[in-house]
Amino acid sequence: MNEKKSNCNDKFICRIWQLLKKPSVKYSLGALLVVGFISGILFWGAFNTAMEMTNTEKFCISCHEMEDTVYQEYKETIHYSNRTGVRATCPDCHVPKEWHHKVVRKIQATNELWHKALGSIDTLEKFEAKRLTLAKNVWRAMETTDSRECRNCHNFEFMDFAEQGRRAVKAHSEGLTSGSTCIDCHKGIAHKLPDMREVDSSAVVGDK
Amino acid sequence: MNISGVLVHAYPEHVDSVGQSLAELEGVEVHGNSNDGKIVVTVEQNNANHMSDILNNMQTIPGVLSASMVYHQFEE
Amino acid sequence: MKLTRRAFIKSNAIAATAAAAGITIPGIKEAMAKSKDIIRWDKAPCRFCGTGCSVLVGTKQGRIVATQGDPKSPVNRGLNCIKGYFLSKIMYGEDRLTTPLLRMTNGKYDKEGDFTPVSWEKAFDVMEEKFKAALKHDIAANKGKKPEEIVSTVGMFGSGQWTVWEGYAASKLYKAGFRSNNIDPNARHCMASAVGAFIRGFGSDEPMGCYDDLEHADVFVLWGSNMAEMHPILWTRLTDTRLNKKDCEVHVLSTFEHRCFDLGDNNMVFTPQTDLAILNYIANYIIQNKAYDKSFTDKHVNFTKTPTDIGYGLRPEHSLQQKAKNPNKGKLSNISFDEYAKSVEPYTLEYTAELSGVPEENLLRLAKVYADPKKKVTSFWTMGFNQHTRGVWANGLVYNIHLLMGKISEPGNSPFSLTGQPSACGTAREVGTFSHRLPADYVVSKKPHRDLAEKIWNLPEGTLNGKNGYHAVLQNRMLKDGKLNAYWVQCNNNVQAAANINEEVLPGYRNPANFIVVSDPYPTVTATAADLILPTAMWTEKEGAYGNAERRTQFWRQQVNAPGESKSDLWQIVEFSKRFKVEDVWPADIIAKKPEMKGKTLYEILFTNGQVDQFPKTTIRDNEGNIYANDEMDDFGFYLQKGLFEEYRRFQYEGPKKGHELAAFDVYHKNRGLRWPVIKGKETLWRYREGHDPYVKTGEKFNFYGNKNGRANIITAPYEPAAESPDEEYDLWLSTGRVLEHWHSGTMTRRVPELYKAFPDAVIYMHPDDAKERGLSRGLAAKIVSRRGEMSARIETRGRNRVPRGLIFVPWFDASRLINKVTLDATDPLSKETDYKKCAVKVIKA
Amino acid sequence: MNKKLIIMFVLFLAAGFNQQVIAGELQSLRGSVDTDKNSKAPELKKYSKDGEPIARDYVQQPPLIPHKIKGYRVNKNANKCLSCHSWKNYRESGATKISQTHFEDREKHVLANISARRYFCTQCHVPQVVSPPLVKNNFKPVAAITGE
Repeated sequence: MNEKKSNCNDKFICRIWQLLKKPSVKYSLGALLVVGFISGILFWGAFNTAMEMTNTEKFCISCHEMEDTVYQEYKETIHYSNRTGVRATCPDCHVPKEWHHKVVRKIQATNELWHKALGSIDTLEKFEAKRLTLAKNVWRAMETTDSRECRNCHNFEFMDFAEQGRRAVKAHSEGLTSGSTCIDCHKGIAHKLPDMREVDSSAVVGDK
Repeated sequence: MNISGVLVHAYPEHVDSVGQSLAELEGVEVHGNSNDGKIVVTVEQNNANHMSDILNNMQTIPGVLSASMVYHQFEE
Repeated sequence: MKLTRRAFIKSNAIAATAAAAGITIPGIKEAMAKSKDIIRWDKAPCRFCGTGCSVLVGTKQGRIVATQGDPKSPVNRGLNCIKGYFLSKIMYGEDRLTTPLLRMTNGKYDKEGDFTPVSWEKAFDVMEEKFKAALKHDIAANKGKKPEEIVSTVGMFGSGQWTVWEGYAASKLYKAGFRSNNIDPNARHCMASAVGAFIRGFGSDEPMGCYDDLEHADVFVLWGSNMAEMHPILWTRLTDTRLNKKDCEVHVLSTFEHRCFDLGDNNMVFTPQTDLAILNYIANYIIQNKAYDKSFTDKHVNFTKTPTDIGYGLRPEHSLQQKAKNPNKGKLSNISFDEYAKSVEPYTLEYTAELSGVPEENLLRLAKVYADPKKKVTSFWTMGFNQHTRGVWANGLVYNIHLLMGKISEPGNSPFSLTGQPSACGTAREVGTFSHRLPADYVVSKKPHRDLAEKIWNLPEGTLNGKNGYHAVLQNRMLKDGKLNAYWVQCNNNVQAAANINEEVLPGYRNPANFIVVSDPYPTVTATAADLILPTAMWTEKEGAYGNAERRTQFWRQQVNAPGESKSDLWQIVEFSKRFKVEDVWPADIIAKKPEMKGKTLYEILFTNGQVDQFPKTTIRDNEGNIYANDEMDDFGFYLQKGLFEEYRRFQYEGPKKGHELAAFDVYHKNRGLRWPVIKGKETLWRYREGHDPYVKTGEKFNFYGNKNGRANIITAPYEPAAESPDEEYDLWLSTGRVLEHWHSGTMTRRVPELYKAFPDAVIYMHPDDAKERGLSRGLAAKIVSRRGEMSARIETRGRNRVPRGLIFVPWFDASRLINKVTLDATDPLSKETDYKKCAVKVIKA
Repeated sequence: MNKKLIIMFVLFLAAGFNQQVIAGELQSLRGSVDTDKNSKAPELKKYSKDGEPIARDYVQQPPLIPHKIKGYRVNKNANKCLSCHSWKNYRESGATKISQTHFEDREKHVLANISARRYFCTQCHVPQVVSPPLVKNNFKPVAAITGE
């Protein structure tokens, strides 16, 4: 019985693999299934709780790079304080709701942790210098997903044009047909715009 | 009724002679000129093609460099 | 000649062709002028701020129908701000006053009576009676006193919005006529500190630079000056340079974030009063790094110091005043460069950053720019420095920096003290309508200066009162104490503008011992607190002249007539002078020195004295041949404005002080103003600089000829705390000021519907966290309370001004929200200018 | 027709006249609240959210902004107004076009984009709250005078 072990010549991984392959001797299949099932639930619960904890405004602004810059700007906008008190916080716009997109975004977020470690934007000047590239990343993501995060709450289809202003009705009713997406017009809705020379040269005057 | 304002540019030294010959044209009136040879003229005609004839005649007057219509009001 | 339609079209054809040819045909003008759409356009300086934009006023059948920017003016080149574009509507408020109103009960004057319409005759009768009573008392009280000890119980509060000749006539009526120096302009509230620093530093008032610096400078530094709203056209020129010039930088320092921060490259919010420390730090930085221009300071600068711990201009019995070691002392004493260097040594980067709350890197970046000899730096400041309990010091400290670096009096290098009002310079300062001044920088306290004035005004020797009169804040206190009894307010709304209304201002106006006259076109808070209101002509309802912040004097002609029985301030002053004989105003010994004056009225002595009435009536035309009215010329029978102006100019030519010369009267009607001194018809752009200022000889390069030694004074002064800082109970700083859409107390602009609806009511700009801590939030009603009074308004946390924690900002244009009930009447002890930018308040739920 | 005119004239006369007769309670912009009393905070006034372009009284008057501009930032990085009103964007957005005068700089050169001196729009253009004027203004535009 025990010769089987010998051909692992003590390689650790190999011994683990042998252990896992060995059919259980002491425990019943039912016990293993129940324990496996429960630990799976626990693991899944913990995993999601952890992920949801990183999906809150408090977590996002725990980095001073975020709190001293974009959060201050956001606090002056309609998504922070408005007539009805319905708020959209960082994750509502920057993290997709659907699980698989969310996980993809979470994995991308490790890059942000990496830059936090590097301190790429740990002063106001550094942030200002990077503002355009950061903004472009977000805009590109929104353009490719037809502003999916905006449409979590705002959707052309459910807009009551009778309640909207003159300009909004014109833009949104045309928006339905011309295929433009929210971010095309609503750049800078939550944070100060970067240098817009490249995006729309007519919206800025003079050189840098 | 056709009224148009025409700017006639003549050699400065010929301004007076050009002025006279312009005034002789039918329906043409000279109103003033600058010392560098620009003459302000109005032309009153009752139909449009007469207007273009008058304009061409102006070009042919000796001493005239150019005649360009600046203002034209026509009503049939 | 009836203009047929055909002729009309023909004249259009001619005009179009002539325009294309670039020539004008006289004949056409008459033909065109008759057509019904033609508006008569004529130039006039804007009625509002010190920038001095020129506007074109469009009139039609005796009414103003439009205004636009004047493309020919070098100041604004065709641009105006929102207020300028609505100048056409300021005269047409429905509640415009059209007859004198006197408080009466059953037909007799009564201090507590209701306002009743009376004739000008009756109004002047009552005024004459009240003024003569006070003057009679003064003559008796001053018996045997030397000119330097004369006291007077008559007073006037004038304005930096007076025209040049109105200020001059008022100054003559009071100083020469009534022998009273209790005449002060509301420019005391705006420019007195700047004047103090100019006289102490350069021996001559008014900036040495001009607006051209806006196009020449590499770096702009704004010290507590919200130019985007307070000098909008200068801001457009600054923006033009910043957005088009390579490496141009804008540094903005303020006690709260405002619209200039949108263009700022180095924005700094500092704790109130710590600007004194920041300024000293920059000087320290320049000295430590040996960046100063030694050749300049050796040849052109004199180092001095000023007494410290000088109090806060409060009433003598106030505890702060008792504690001051050298109250109101300002005598300069010379020091060496090393002593000066030592005096700024304590202001290190760490100390200044900690005291002011501004991060070190921002301060360092600012100091580096000043210290870089290659960078041309222009500093701008207004009320942030002037309305400051150490305003004269603050102005001086910024001159110190520019003088250390030799960055002064040349294109782009310019310490520029901006002016608040349209003619604080032209009228209040140059004509000297301050309680201590005479025209052209002369002062009442110096005998030779009084002699010059007495010579020019042809007065008996010793007529002029040699004792400084009551300044703005003191006037209110003297009214309250009953020491000032006959008081005339012209062209300002001081009950709304003066600090501490409840304790000082209102009690004075309503003191039964006093008779208050207010000249105003509209019923203001000041008018309703008075006893007699005189309906007054406005802006282009009279011929006028203003002097703006860059020493540019601009004239305008009368465009339309004033409504009802309204009369100009000038008419009121000159007409009222007819009511007094010399015996009513001067003691016998003075009259004895010029017996020929016996029995004569002040009108004859001050106004028909052969000089003021030397120019006969004439028809006033512009170069298109349009004819203009002049009510004063019709009423008095001579060209009063021209006579006053030409007599006033004698002060600039016949005294020892050079460098203030104005051009002749007629010149100014033909152009868009000239920057004085105007020598041989040529204006001066940069003063004290060879090649620009004719008083600087070749080879001298600089000559600060305002001072005898030709040197400018660097005056060291330390940081000293504010008069009233936040404590546990009153835990917030209060700063007050203006907004773009309204001028001063809103009397004119809030009567223009578009301007009212642009910014209807004053709000409390507050930090959202400060609001949350007090159970308040944006839009809720709140009450501001100080030791002196309270005011209610709505909270704004996301408006154009973003205030830091611990400070609130409230504009004072709203008559229904009198923030000056809350402010403290502390002043700069040297300039006597009130500090409206700092007092301690608390904010609670309304 | 002229009967109506006469009535109008009498009313006008009365309005003008009684302004003076009841001068007893001459009112400043504080209205009925005396200067020494403290007035309450004013009613909240809202900027018109999205109205029609507002008529002007004379050609040279800068057009008023008929819509809210809260949160519309103008700074070195971007001018939000231009994102709709610029020469490139105004057709697509249906916004009022910027007038030709804005394309000239101080020296009268005509530029491709607006001149830098015109960059901060809110110095001449302002939004309006929905509220009656504080005081009636009797300004008359040209047309009113010449009876067109």
